[in-house]
Amino acid sequence: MNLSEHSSILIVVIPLIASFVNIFLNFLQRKLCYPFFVLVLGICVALSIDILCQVINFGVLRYRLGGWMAPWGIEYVIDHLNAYLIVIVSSMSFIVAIYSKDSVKKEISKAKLPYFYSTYLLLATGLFGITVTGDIFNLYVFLEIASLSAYALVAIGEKRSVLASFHYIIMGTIGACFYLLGVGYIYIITGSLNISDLTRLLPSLYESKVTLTALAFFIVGIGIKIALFPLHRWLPDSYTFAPSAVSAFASATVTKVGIYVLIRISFTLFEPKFLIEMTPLSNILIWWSTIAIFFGSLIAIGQKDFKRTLSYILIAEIGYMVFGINIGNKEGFIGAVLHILNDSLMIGCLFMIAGGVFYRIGSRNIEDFNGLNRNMPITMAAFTIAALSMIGIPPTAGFFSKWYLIVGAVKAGYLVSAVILIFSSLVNALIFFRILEKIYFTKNENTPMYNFRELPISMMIPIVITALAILIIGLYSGEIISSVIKFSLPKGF
Amino acid sequence: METVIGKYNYWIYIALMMIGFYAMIAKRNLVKKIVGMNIFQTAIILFFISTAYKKDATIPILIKSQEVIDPAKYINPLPHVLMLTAIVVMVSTFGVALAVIMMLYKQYKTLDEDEIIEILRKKK
Amino acid sequence: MKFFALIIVILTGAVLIYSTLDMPDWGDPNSPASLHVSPRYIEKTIEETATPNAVTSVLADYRGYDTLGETTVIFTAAVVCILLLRRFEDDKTL
Amino acid sequence: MIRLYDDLIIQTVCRIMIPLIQLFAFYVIAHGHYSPGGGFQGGCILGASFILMVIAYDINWMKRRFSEKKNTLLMAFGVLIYALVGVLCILLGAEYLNYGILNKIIPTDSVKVRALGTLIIEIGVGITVMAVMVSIFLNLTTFGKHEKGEV
Repeated sequence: MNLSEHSSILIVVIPLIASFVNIFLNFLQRKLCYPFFVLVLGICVALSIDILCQVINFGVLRYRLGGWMAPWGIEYVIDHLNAYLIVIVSSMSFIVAIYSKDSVKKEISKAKLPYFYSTYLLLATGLFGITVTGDIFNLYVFLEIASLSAYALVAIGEKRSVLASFHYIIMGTIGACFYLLGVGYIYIITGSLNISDLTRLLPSLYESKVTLTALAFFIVGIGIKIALFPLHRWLPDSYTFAPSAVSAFASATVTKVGIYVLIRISFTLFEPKFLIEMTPLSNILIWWSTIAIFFGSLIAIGQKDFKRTLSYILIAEIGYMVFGINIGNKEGFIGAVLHILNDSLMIGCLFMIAGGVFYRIGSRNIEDFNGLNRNMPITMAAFTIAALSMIGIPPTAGFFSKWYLIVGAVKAGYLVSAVILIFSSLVNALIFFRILEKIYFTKNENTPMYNFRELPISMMIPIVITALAILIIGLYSGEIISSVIKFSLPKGF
Repeated sequence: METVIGKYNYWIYIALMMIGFYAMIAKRNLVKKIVGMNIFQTAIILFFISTAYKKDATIPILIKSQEVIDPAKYINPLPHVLMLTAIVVMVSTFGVALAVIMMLYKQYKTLDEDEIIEILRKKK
Repeated sequence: MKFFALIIVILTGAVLIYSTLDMPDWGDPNSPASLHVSPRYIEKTIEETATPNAVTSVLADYRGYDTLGETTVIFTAAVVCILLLRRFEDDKTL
Repeated sequence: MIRLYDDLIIQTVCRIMIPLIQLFAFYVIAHGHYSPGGGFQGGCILGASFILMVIAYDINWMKRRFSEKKNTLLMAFGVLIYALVGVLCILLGAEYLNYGILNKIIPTDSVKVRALGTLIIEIGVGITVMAVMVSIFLNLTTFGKHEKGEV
């Protein structure tokens, strides 16, 4: 028996089992819940790195669940793209899990903490399940696990979060239903649910109206789940009022996994030429995402609430990724996939800092950031790094992905979109330099002198780790592209 | 005419789906919204189930003594399995949505979305 | 607002109905869905799983992992209801 | 919203009905291999019997027989059975949820052991569904208080 050949299934099953065991621990010894929860996510990080190494060394991993052959049973297929996503999701969930220890104590009552940890683990399970699976219906099941736990995690935040969560439920269910309808349409004309089997079957059916409708429904359904601009209504409220650990985790992973599903559907399930050449869909998506970038950035300027500003920036970033996927050349795709990693780190780090500031001064208003560097120098240094990366200043990670995206846009001839991308970076600069100025240089007489120190160590470490990771990944982004992302390019790019 | 006879079942389910969808996005009462959600999901389930049907076929429970099994004599079991899963998902979503609605009712003492937004605006 | 919603709904419905024209007829025994994957479930269920009910054998064996997912979904719903609604005695905050 | 509601006819009928309902639930779970039925359907019927107890008598009457702690533990236990059967298959040297390998510890042939594995997980599913139905019902009807009387 060799456990490492089972690591692709263990990464889903271990957090799943842990979420049940957490319920038992609640009745046996409540203090053990938190260490157990962090330990399990730590194991997941180790497993995900193991999977990535296996994929780099031996190529695509296939795992037949229940021992059944592919179109009859469910199959796990892990290539470079999946493995990359799993590493991102598992490490972000681990980092935010460490962070959640102190931040959650103020926001959730003690008796409910074990249930919170269980739900968090279930959200992680759902995301892992979506990432590794090679079956479109199995993907729907895990999408629902992830969504249900995300609704609940949002709803336990501040008072207004409940209404936000309700909107999230309505929108999320419409998205999931559209996805399920897409699965149904595909199933009726092919009779199969396995992605590799469908890749073989679908090309002969590209002329059919059903295929096109199914693809459109997939895209709209996932578009709701990733909050692409006109469908974004649920996101700002949810991430503003959710507990800070939840906003950090969800913003860093949920939408990124949605982007991954979009890539899978558009380029693995269907051939790239179907989306790009045979139908106008990719052209529509390019303009759609350009509008998303423009309006996301524009609305972000006007916000006073820091978390809400970040939410609108996140909407713009989602636009970047959808844009990069659809322009249909190598640079754009590399930029989009690299941006998944960078954006996950940057947004995660910024949301954690927002939560940290809220933990200390009890406010999310940007006006209250005046002179914070005297009290929280390390956190604010991390904030500076993340902000610079968000703007796209060279040594940080954010620069490289944006560079690839702009090069791709220019190469494909979408000059307007390239201008909008640069405009969005300038808007980010405007927003973040305004905050940085408040933090470092404002010495207003009216500024209240806060008498507190740095954040507790358990919140400090995750913030510092993500900030350092932004710098390090910036230096090594060439390596990441040549060893992982290059192999995940779709056929014909 | 043949199209109508061959496809009318799909059309009925699509009409049902759209009734649910309309309720989800247009109704202002929260409970009506999730009732619409239920109609939508149930219609999708009916849609899937109808794809499993074959003419003159029976339920896929085999009789052991049979030697040669003709798949055309039994309806397709796969959509049934998928829809068992979808039913459970539907029930769970409904439960979670009801829980959230109850929390909302506890906070605002109303189930109308417009009234809730009005209350929130007054607080500001 | 309601008018806008009605337009969206009618458009969606129209797209869905328009594309049904390319679908196999209702009850067609030669539709792809009844020829490609599913025949094996019916033919081999006794031979491979010793279960005459094909729905059970697909549910719990061939696609058993989906069922694990669905059980997890319903477990999630219960945990979520406890997390959102339950008021414990030793809990003074809510 | 749950009030004490004494009605002799309802209570007597339920006293007779509830064991029969539970028996039928077990039949549905166990007979899923040969007729329509299985874990979910049986679990729902079993859960309904407990909900009937709450409706016909009151919540305390039901909680004396089936406490909240037991319910929560069973909820996790049922699906844990399912997941652990899969892990057991890995430990015995096959893929996750490949019940065929269980014949290393259960002395039957590798086809019949699959039916047996199916039965084990159906029981797990049934337990979870039953506990979940009761839990959601109690939380929704009592606003999470788990007590009788006005909310």
